[in-house]
Amino acid sequence: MTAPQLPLSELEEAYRRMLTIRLFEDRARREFGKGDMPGFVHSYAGAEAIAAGVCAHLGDADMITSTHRGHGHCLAKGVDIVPMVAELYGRANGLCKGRGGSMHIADFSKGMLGANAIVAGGVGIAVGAALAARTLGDGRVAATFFGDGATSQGVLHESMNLASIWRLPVVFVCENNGWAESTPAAYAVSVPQVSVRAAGYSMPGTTVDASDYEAVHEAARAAVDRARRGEGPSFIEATYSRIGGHYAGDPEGYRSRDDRRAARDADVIARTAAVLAGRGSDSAAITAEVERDVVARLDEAFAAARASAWPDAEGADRYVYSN
Amino acid sequence: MTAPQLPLSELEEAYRRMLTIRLFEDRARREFGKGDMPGFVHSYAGAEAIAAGVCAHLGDADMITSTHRGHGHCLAKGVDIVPMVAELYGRANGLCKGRGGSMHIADFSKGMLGANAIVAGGVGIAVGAALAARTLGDGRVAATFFGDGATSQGVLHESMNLASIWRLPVVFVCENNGWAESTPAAYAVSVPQVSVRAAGYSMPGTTVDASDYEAVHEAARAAVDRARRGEGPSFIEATYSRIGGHYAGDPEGYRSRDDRRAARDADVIARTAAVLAGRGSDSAAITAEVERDVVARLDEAFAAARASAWPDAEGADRYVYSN
Amino acid sequence: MSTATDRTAAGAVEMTFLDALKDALLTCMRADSRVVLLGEDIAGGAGQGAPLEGAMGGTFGVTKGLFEEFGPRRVLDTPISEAGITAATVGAAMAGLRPVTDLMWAAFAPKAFDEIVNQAAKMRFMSGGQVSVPMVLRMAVGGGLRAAAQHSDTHYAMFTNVPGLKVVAPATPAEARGLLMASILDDDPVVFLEHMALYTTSGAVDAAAGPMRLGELGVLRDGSDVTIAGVGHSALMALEAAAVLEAEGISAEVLSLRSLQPLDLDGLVARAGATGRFVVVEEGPARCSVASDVAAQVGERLFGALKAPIGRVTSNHSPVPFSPPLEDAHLPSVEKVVTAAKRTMGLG
Amino acid sequence: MSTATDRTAAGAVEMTFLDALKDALLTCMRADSRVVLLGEDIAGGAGQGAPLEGAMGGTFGVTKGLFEEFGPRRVLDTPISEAGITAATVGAAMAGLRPVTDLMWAAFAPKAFDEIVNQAAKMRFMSGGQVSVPMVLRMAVGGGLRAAAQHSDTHYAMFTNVPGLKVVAPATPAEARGLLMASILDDDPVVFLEHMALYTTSGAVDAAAGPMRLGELGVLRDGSDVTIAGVGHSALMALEAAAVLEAEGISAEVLSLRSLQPLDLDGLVARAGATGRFVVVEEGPARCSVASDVAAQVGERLFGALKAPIGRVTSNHSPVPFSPPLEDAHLPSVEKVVTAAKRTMGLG
Ligand SMILES: Cc1ncc(C[n+]2csc(CCOP(=O)(O)OP(=O)(O)O)c2C)c(N)n1
Ligand SMILES: Cc1ncc(C[n+]2csc(CCOP(=O)(O)OP(=O)(O)O)c2C)c(N)n1
Ligand SMILES: [Mg+2]
Ligand SMILES: [Mg+2]
Repeated sequence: MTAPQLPLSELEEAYRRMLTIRLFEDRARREFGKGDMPGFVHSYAGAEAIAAGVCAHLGDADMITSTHRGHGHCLAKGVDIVPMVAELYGRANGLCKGRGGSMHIADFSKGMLGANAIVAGGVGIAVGAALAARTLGDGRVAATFFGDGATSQGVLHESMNLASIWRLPVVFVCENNGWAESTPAAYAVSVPQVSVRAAGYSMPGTTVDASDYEAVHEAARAAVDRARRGEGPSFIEATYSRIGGHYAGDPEGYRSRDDRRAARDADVIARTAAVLAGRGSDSAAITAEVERDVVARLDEAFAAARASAWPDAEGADRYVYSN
Repeated sequence: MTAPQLPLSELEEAYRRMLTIRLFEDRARREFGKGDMPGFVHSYAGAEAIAAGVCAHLGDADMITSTHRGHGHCLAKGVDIVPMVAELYGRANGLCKGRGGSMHIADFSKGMLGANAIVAGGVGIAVGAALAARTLGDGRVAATFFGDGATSQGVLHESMNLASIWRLPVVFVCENNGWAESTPAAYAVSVPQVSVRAAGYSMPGTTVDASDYEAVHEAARAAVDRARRGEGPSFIEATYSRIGGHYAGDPEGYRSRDDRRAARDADVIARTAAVLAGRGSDSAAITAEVERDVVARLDEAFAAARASAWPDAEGADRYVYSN
Repeated sequence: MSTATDRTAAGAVEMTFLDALKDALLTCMRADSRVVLLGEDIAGGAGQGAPLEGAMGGTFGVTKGLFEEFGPRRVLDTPISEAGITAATVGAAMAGLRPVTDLMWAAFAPKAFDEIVNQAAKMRFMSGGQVSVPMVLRMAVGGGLRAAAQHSDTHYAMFTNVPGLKVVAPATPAEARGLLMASILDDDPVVFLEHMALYTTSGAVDAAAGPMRLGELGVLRDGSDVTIAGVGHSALMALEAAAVLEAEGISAEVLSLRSLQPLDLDGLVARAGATGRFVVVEEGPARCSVASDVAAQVGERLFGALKAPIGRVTSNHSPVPFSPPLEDAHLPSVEKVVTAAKRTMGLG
Repeated sequence: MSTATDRTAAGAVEMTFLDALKDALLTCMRADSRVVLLGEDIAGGAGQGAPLEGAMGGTFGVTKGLFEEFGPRRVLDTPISEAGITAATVGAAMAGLRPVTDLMWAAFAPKAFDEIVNQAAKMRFMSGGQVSVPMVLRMAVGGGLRAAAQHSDTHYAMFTNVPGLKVVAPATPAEARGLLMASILDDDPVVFLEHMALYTTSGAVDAAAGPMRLGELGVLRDGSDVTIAGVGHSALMALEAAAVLEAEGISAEVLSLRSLQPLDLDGLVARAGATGRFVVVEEGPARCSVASDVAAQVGERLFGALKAPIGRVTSNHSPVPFSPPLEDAHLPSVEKVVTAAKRTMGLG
């Protein structure tokens, strides 16, 4: 099934968004290497089409749950870069006031219900969010992103069953990069295409190549429309190749050279630029413009974050209870 | 697919075993009503063909894990009635020395690794037992019984995936009676035939009618043979109709009269007797003989249990640790 | 059995613990349409074609009849998916509902511990206060039914060990009603633990009263010689023990540790300090128990001021046995409480 | 950092905590072919086509190299299925293996709590002693890495609250080796908790020594004014505190609470009784903690014999924050231990 072509301006817009994510992630990884960013950072590079393609169909009121690899989901959902970076540095003006960091980054004002450091931790939360939407009848839709590794978590199975029997407005999005840390999906996942499992829950399942933005966009459109119509959940498996290791600094010694080369070859940024150029768009100019703009914003955000105040140690146990 | 006919003597033997289970369960339910049996009792009546048909292919060294509805599994695996009944009464000479009761009844000498009061609790244990068998290379096979309600537990999904990627000698046996306490499978299970899910783990899945002993026997034969050959796990869904409520004493007010009538109509004992008679066996005589024999053993076992000593209260916390 | 309460008002009526819980649910559901119920068998076949009277309405019948009033969008039977429904409860609470989820028996709660410990309890904190998680997890706890090892845990201590959770364990019908209302109105995740032996107990309840406050002690009986604090059902056991002690001339004050987190430590210290003798009773394993937690905290504050070591009465540090004589020996008992109290008096 | 041990033998060599763990695994696997390892990324891509040197061998590298010697039947990477692999561990142990399973971080253990609490811990008891469950669950615990709320729990107290589990938390390389061997040889399920800050610490280890006994205290330092007992990494913090205290003229004895269950209560009582002052340090939430458990038990036994209230130093009763100044304020610290110890001396 080939997805229909998007209007050129829409694909350009998607390209801008994906490139922004890539620039953010490349920068974050570089800055992390300097040693003053606390904790861990997992890069979304390579997966940009998934967050961008799904969130293209969502508004601020719609809700997403994310993973340990959550920056791309934030950016696709419209979260502001400055408080994002401040959170990565654990500062008082970060999105989570320094309590969360990269693995718990969240912006509820944008319907970004949080990165989650428990593999598959966000899946059931999205199902609950969809239950709230259905109960309140407010038309909201939820989407949940999770990796191929997360498909081995029982709660995913339970959540898909719940979403199906209650016909909840939720989209399950498996970001299959073929690896869970050092463990290949080919070893750990007992079925060649994870989307096959959707049939076990009477929901549509499809596998798309996430180096093809339009394919993701179209699969997401169908799933979000279905959810919005009240017809229930869908399952999308989007395959991509992990760029830059499991975490920033991962030597990836367990991964063959060929597999790493494949990641570069399948890069959605280059591919989308080529598609745009092939359709007559001046993608080089767009690239230059986005780079100029985003790099400037990143310069500012990283400088600001480093200069920002730390949270007050006296308040280490604030926000545990509401009262 | 119709199962091949079994040799008459084999079907007669199976009938004897199933009738023994039925007589045990009817008696246990009746005795429970007298009020001196502690705890809860869940009857296996109606499901006899499943335990009997699966365990027909297993020896003492092979291992099974069971559910809260475990008496039938014990009897099919060759466990002795006298210490079984003593355990139901919590006596010192019970299989578990009174520590377990009906919901934890176990006989490791017979490869009966325990009833389990956690729904789906035995499933992963059977996978581990199969892992031990594969690792030790001793040719043992494991089978795990669980209900339709248990299919909603995430650990079943995780266990099926593990068994598949490691090609473990284990058979997953779903005893689908259409109910989980008061909750219909039609409501709680998001797929009409649970066996469809087997495809999501690259393992064979089949659904059989458990009022047809030969159908269960044949499906189990294929699955146990496959396991024994080292080709990995299988999934069998065996449908039956629950007789006598979720637990002894359940008024089943949530269940329609029609559904309860269906249970009686589909009864495997009557059906097997009819099949035997149709093939020229004197099933009435067999019935009479088994009844005489088993009732005598039950009389003895229940009387003995009631007369047996209680465990010593001083030893309430024995068997917690090995040393 | 009729039990004392600390809030007998003029308009009080006699009510069972079970009815008090149902009344709290009814009151909150009528007042706020965001309150929804989830759980295995809580509608119990209601709406599935069979006659409504026959529906289960939860294992003990607490939610029976609610489906009729509130329908399938607010009273949801669930599959047997403790992890999945708890995660959904968290998500629903984050997205605008105030769900009350029945996990049946606390012994099944470990199935959902990741969702309870890592999601429900931490979400507010990790988000820097962006979101609240107003949810209640109800569950039946405890032994005595000969339900054996996998159906008899209380898990009082495990839940209290989790920062971010509030933990409530009522002892009387009045506490059941007042605290369940408070739990539903609270913006934080509350684990609400109902001891199975209590459902059929009855007591005076002011059916017009509002919610109780979390974080307070219940005073079930005044006394001057020794202070006995019990968790849930153990508080009633302490009351019975107090009656036995009275017959021997010992005056025991009895407290219900109805709010385990937040805990009214100041109140405990004041009362135990006044009598100078303190016994704490909890049905649950001995190690890292609520009993040891309370004893350590009270003991520190009253160092040098107590007349005897603090008595701790818990279950054995063992799984719960099936056989009646074993289970009876395993659990706390009136006799054990009496013995512990007398020991603080230098007797026995 | 080199740390003291209580068992420096003639043949001792300097070894890191990580190498001591690896040595214990190697020794046990060579001695008994029933010992198998399971866990996410414990082979870490070994045997998957890429060069072996690049394999992960566990999050911290403890199992690196074992795949080469023992192959895919004894060193098994697993999918991310904590519940499933723990259940499989229980079943494998019941059916003849002696599995050692790595759950990665203790913060993920709640995913497997049903299997730990309801199956592993209760199986022997429920079967009336018919079966043993000889398994070890290894996991990395604790804060300091800025790993935030979902990667920093210790869960010392939760595990110790579970009857049927043995719970071990070594502080030194010698303890790591001796206790991991003992845990593998033990017939009961053992939860083996490795604090992340310890992996790179080193100390003297007798590489020819046999297993240590579970149920003993480690004596890391003698002292006469105050007894400080710490769990795992907190014991090293106590050692540092002792050095600070020494400079102020206070002599502190330091104990490693390396076996949380069974616990050497008699040993603790004897030592705390000798100094008359006792401080217990645990990284973990304050409520229902190991610290309060030990304080309650020791406090009861030494009622009237202690010169000061028992000091408890724990983490805040809060999830673990990400930001460095917040996490530092949240965790126990040398300074907090020093303060608590001085308070028992009537200082500060
Ligand atoms: C419950 C749990 N188990 C294990 C981990 C450790 N862990 C973090 S990311 C990861 C791999 C996840 O793989 P996948 O879901 O494919 O996501 P990816 O990293 O490839 O995007 C693991 C095992 C965790 N964070 N949570
Ligand atoms: C983890 C867990 N959740 C809930 C229960 C309560 N419970 C006991 S049996 C049962 C229904 C099981 O249904 P099914 O698996 O279909 O087995 P059946 O009783 O029909 O044989 C439930 C919900 C339990 N024992 N364990
Ligand atoms: Mg992946
Ligand atoms: Mg069923």
